[in-house]
Amino acid sequence: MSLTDLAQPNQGYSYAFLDAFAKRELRRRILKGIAIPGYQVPYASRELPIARGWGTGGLQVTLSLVGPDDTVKVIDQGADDSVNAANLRRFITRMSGAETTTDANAATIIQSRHRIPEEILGEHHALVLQVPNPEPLRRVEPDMAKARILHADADYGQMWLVLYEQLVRFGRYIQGAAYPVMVHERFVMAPSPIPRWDTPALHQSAHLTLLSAGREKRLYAVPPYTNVYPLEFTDVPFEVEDQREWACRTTGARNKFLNELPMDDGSSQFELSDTGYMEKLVNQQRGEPITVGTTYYDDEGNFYHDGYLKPRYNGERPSDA
Amino acid sequence: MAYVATKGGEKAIQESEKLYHQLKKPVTPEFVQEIMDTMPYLVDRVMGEGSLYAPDLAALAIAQSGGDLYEAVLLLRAYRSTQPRLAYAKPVTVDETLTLRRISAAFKDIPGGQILGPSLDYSHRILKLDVLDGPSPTDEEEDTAVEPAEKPAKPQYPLVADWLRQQGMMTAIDVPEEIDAADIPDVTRDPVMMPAPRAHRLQALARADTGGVLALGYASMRGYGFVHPTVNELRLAYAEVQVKHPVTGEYFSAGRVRVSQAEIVTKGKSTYKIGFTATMGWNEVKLIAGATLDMEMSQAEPHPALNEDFVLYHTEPIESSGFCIHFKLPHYVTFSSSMDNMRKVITVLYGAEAAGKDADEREEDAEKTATSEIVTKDTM
Amino acid sequence: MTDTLSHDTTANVHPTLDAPIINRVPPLVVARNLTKYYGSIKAVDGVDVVAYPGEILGIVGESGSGKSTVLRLLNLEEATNGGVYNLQISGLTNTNLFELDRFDKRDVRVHHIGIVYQNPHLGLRMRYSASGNVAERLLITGERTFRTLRSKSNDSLLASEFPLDRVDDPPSVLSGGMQQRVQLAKAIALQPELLLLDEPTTGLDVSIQATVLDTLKRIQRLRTITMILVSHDLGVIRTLADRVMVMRNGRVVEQGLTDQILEDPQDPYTQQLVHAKL
Amino acid sequence: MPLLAVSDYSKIFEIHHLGRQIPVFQHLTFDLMAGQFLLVSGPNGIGKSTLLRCLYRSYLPSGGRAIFDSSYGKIDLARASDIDILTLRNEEIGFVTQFLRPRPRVSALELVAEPLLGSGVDEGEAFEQARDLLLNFGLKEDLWDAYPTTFSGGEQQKVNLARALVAPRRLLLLDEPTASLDISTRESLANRLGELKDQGVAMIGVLHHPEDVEHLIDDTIELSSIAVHANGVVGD
Amino acid sequence: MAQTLSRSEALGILTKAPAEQVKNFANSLLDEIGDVYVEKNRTGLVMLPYTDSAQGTTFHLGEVLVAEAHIKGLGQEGYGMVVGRDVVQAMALAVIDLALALGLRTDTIAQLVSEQRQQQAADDEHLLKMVEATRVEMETF
Amino acid sequence: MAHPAYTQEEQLARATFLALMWSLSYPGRIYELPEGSNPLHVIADTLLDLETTFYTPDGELAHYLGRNNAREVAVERADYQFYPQLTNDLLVTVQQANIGTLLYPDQGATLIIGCSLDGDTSLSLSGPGIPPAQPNKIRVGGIPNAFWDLRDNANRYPRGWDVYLVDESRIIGLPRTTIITVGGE
Repeated sequence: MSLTDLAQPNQGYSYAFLDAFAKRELRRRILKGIAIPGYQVPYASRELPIARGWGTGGLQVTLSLVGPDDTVKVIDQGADDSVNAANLRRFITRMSGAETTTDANAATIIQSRHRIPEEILGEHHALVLQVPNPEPLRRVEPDMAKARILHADADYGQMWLVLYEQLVRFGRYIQGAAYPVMVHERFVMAPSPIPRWDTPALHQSAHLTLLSAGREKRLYAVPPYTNVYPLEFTDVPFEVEDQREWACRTTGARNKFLNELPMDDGSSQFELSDTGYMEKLVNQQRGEPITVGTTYYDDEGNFYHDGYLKPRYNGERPSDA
Repeated sequence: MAYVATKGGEKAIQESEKLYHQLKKPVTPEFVQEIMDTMPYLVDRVMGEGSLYAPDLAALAIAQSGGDLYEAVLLLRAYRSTQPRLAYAKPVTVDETLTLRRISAAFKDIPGGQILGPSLDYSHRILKLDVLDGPSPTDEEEDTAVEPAEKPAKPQYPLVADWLRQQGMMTAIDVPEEIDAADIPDVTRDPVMMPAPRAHRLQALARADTGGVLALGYASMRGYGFVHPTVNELRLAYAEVQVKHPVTGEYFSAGRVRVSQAEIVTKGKSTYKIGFTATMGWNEVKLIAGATLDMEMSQAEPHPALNEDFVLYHTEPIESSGFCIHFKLPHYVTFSSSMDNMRKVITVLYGAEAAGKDADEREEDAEKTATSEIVTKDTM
Repeated sequence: MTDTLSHDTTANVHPTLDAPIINRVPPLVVARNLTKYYGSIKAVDGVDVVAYPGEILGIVGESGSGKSTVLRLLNLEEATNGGVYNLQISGLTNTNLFELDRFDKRDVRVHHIGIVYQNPHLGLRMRYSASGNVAERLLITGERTFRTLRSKSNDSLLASEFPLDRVDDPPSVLSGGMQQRVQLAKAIALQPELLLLDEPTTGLDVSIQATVLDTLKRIQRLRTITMILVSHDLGVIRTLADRVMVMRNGRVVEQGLTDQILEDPQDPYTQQLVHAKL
Repeated sequence: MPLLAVSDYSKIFEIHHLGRQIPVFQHLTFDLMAGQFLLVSGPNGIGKSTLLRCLYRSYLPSGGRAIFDSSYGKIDLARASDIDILTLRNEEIGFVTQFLRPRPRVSALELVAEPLLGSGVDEGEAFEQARDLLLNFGLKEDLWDAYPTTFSGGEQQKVNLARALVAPRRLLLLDEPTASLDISTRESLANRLGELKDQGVAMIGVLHHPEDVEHLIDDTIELSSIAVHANGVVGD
Repeated sequence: MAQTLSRSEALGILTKAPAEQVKNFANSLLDEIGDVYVEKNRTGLVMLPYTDSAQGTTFHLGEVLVAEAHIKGLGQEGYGMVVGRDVVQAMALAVIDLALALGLRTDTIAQLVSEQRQQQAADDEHLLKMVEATRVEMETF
Repeated sequence: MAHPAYTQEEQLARATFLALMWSLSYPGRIYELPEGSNPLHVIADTLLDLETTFYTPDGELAHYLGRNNAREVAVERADYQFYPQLTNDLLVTVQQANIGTLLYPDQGATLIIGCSLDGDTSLSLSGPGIPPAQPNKIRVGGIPNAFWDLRDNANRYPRGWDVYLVDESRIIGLPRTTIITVGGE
């Protein structure tokens, strides 16, 4: 027997990359996040083989949930084929052996950057949103320690003031994506930079939403069936993006979130942002036996919740009473 | 055939990576060894910021990333995440290290003497073109070997700070308590909360981005701070990694690592204040800038460059570089969301006919009403 | 003036007068034994402050006398090192406000106390609109209707005699006098019982100063707000205050009716102060 | 029962930086009934104004009592709390001086109406009374809405008198109010004071032209030179 | 000399000795030890705490990549850890440590350690002589 | 390329975690912990390590929990508290459990309580995770009714306790957001 017989080559990676220690910590934090909807739980974010800011937060949450029995969908800007989504998907499957899909309804875990799928997610779906900046108060209070005190005091006067100023200056709310929301009547939350179109989908949803910021080391959650309201004045309603005039050039779909594609001649064309949904629509239109799920917005743009957050289009500029 | 949404992402990724490698020479073991031997300061910087002492892996990371240091540091950090933590070494105290360089700017001479050690500080910054061109006939033969002294230097030196303390010029140090290494606050395990425990601060500085620390440290030296920093003592040394033998319980050295530290002093009200930074590897710029920041970061209402929260968050190399390059990722959903607002705002404020025209005029107008503060950052 | 005038400040505070017999209304503000240290320095050293509903109480003293610290303590924005602070406001009458938690302190501050600082940067968000600055107070209390915010903040600005055609300008582009009016509008937006004024006109041109003082006087009369005014300027004190406390080195050396303090000061330090300024 | 019973009243100024005590008057005793006019006389610098100011509490008396029969009951003006004095000044005791302290951007009418507004009279009523009184003192109507900061001394003094006499008082302290008045205004003042006296207002006056109100004077107290050092530095 | 050599002393010297030499030596011990059970042989991290000389705070300077081996043989345990990622070197150290625990070939081991100690001392001395050459000479009278 | 080994340990931990996560997400619904294992043990193995503290009145269990290098501390400091049986006597103990701070409400304790999920006490639940139109009802036994008042008094949202009820391999999660009314039919 020689030394080299005895010596053992390095063991491989842990299942799902993260070691047991890291997973336990993340899991503990996820549970606290669910228990306190919208509250940012600090955690010891690990360095992963992808750059910070490229979804390491979402990835860590996904890796602590995922098993070989899961089916994972990864999207970026709604697209499964985005390079970043492809890269993350490749890493997740390589580390976990999970199946992948582009069909939101077929997925058990959906990791997403900037979008919620058009089709309504059901119970026991886990939607993992990548978050660049978890602190909705960042613009009004860049110091995290002070922002935490504002959350502790539920002191959101400055957030409202920003909205007030927007109305004064522009006659409308001009927050684009990441529209701040009030969760369970207590914490103001940054819903990750989803378009306003997707904001209502967080309200009283059947699915679980987990949000995680790897660089900023905070994770938080919106449990199923939880109140999530955009910040809005009673007389100036929150509005989703106005795409009423637009239709998808591939499927003809309307009242779904569409990308605007600039054309050489200065005009625009439009296409569904949710490529998984587009794939199903196209295949259905080709006569394949496909069941397309119910979407958050119907073809007339009405939101599925009765009485909740119907899309309210461009009102008039609130005049000074 | 069914329409499939996933078109070319994965393929493109693979080819892109291949192209990257194809446009530079392949990495060989010899080349990695060469980097290790010829560029110890580069290796040290990557190890320090990567927070992992492994010269061969650091050299590999440099080679593999084509010398992109942020990429190299990320490679090292990510590798670190895969390795279990086996033990805590015995804390290193500087007076037990094997010191090679030790200077003080506060005094002409100090107990133990000024030892320059290996340094380019006092040499002329002249490119040695003959390395490329071959020696010119007029060049004198330079003797490049060190002429050793008769007797060896002492490996260890007293602390200049201790002399100041004896003089009553500096507050006495708290005798370090016997602390279980597992109880030392650890930024890789606990999220940093502000105000940070001092152990968090020093650890964060030890792994901070050299350029970032320098920029902020320089800001405070140049005039945004309140002090003139004086280098009390600067040391480059070897430290033994002393680990506990699991059977006998005795400590033994598992090898040597390069470490360095600096102390900065400045005049306080009635004593001298002192700032400190240490790092793995030898990196003098980072030490002096870091020690200045350490000294100044606890001001009550500091300039951002001296605000602990500001400094520690913005000098983290992986987070700052990662966030910076993430803006390469597509942002078209958020952009379109903001464009929706922009169109409406233009219509509301300037009338429907203004859309698409007079952008410059509108912008000037907006500047006048100081609206820039209000426009939200929503395109992350 | 020389050091030979130094004296025992405790001896000469105020000649003992009778307790009020006409005024049966209890004082709005009763703060006893206010104490504040900065390190080993006693910034405020056992000061009592009593202010009756609707009156303007002046606190005068040179810089470093502790007068502004007293105001910050009364605004609950600084931790105290001792003392009891009561406001005669239903639900709070028997509460030592210093003992409230941060949350409740903020609540008291928002609903019952307004403050105007010498430095508008302390009291205003310089790049938000003037009306937004006022509206913030209303927002904190949960007002969520834009039109109401708009009209209420305009009302308050109007009461502060702020020109309504400038309500959407940010304070950063307003003059010093206008900035103080915005502060004032913000301070009175929620009809506080107590208004604290910290050198509200210091640094303004004399003519502007007079108009701001006039506005304050009018607000005091129309809204019966109790005011506590800190100033080193005896002219300002004379114009506004009904009663005055004179502070030095963290203590009150003398207090009395404003005209009495200015015309017949009893304490050597006050005599020195008044004669120096007259 | 006297409206004001002053007994053993003294005032001594203490100037700390000079280390001097300056007695002005000592052991002064007198009564004043409602509707009575008391003239204080004596040579210049003897401390006539000082007495008025002590009663008004602009000066702190050094000893003695000044029992005032207020509508709230008897109260010693020498020892009453500051806040009580403020109430009495607002409601019962008026002080009429030589000079107006005009405030910028406040009109004559507003200045005169202010004491009424302060005691809760509604705006219409207050301005009505203010107008009457300004008319009475002969201030030209086109000046009513102007700012007295720009007025001549005589015009200012008309505003001053109107302001001092507009609100009902039980006791008026008159400190040389006629000093800078023309004859006709002095007459108006005398008339007004006469009216007030008829309404039962008690008055103590230090007057430059006592002859103007001779018919109103019920009694005189003569301050004699008891204060050796009194030489005009203090008091007047 | 042999009987005074502690296991930690031996490891402390041999971790810094040329890896090939230590491996060859350990190989030569293996036959005498016989069956060896490998409990752990892996790379991993050692956190290196450092004491701040300014205020006395002990903090983590960073992690050091090490290789370790934990083995059992003839009822005793052997352990080796060395800076770097050479698991074979760590194994060699563990084998030598085990031999010391068993009292096997202690003289030869002591001999090796002694040679290495001298070599290292000589290397350090040479280094320090060069360092001494960089001392700034101050005039003293 | 094959993925790294899905070890027995990880399978157990993940299955337990998913039961904890979904039970907390849908309060009142019953989820299954991995069968054949001591439920309190698998929960401990899933959550505890040297970074956590625990309390349990059960000496034998304490010994097991310590295996994970978790630190046993007094009840008021313990992150995770295991009550195989919550007797009346223990109410004064559990009452001291930490509810976290306003700055860090996540420091509120997690209580894992053994009980029967087919008991006589009926609890009506509402709050996040429960569709407003269908308030949930559960039946528990083996827990003093006074505990629910205790919880109600202790919770100061966002501060409060998160509770798991464990009956053999069945588990119900009751986050601090769940409003619980005792009684009903």
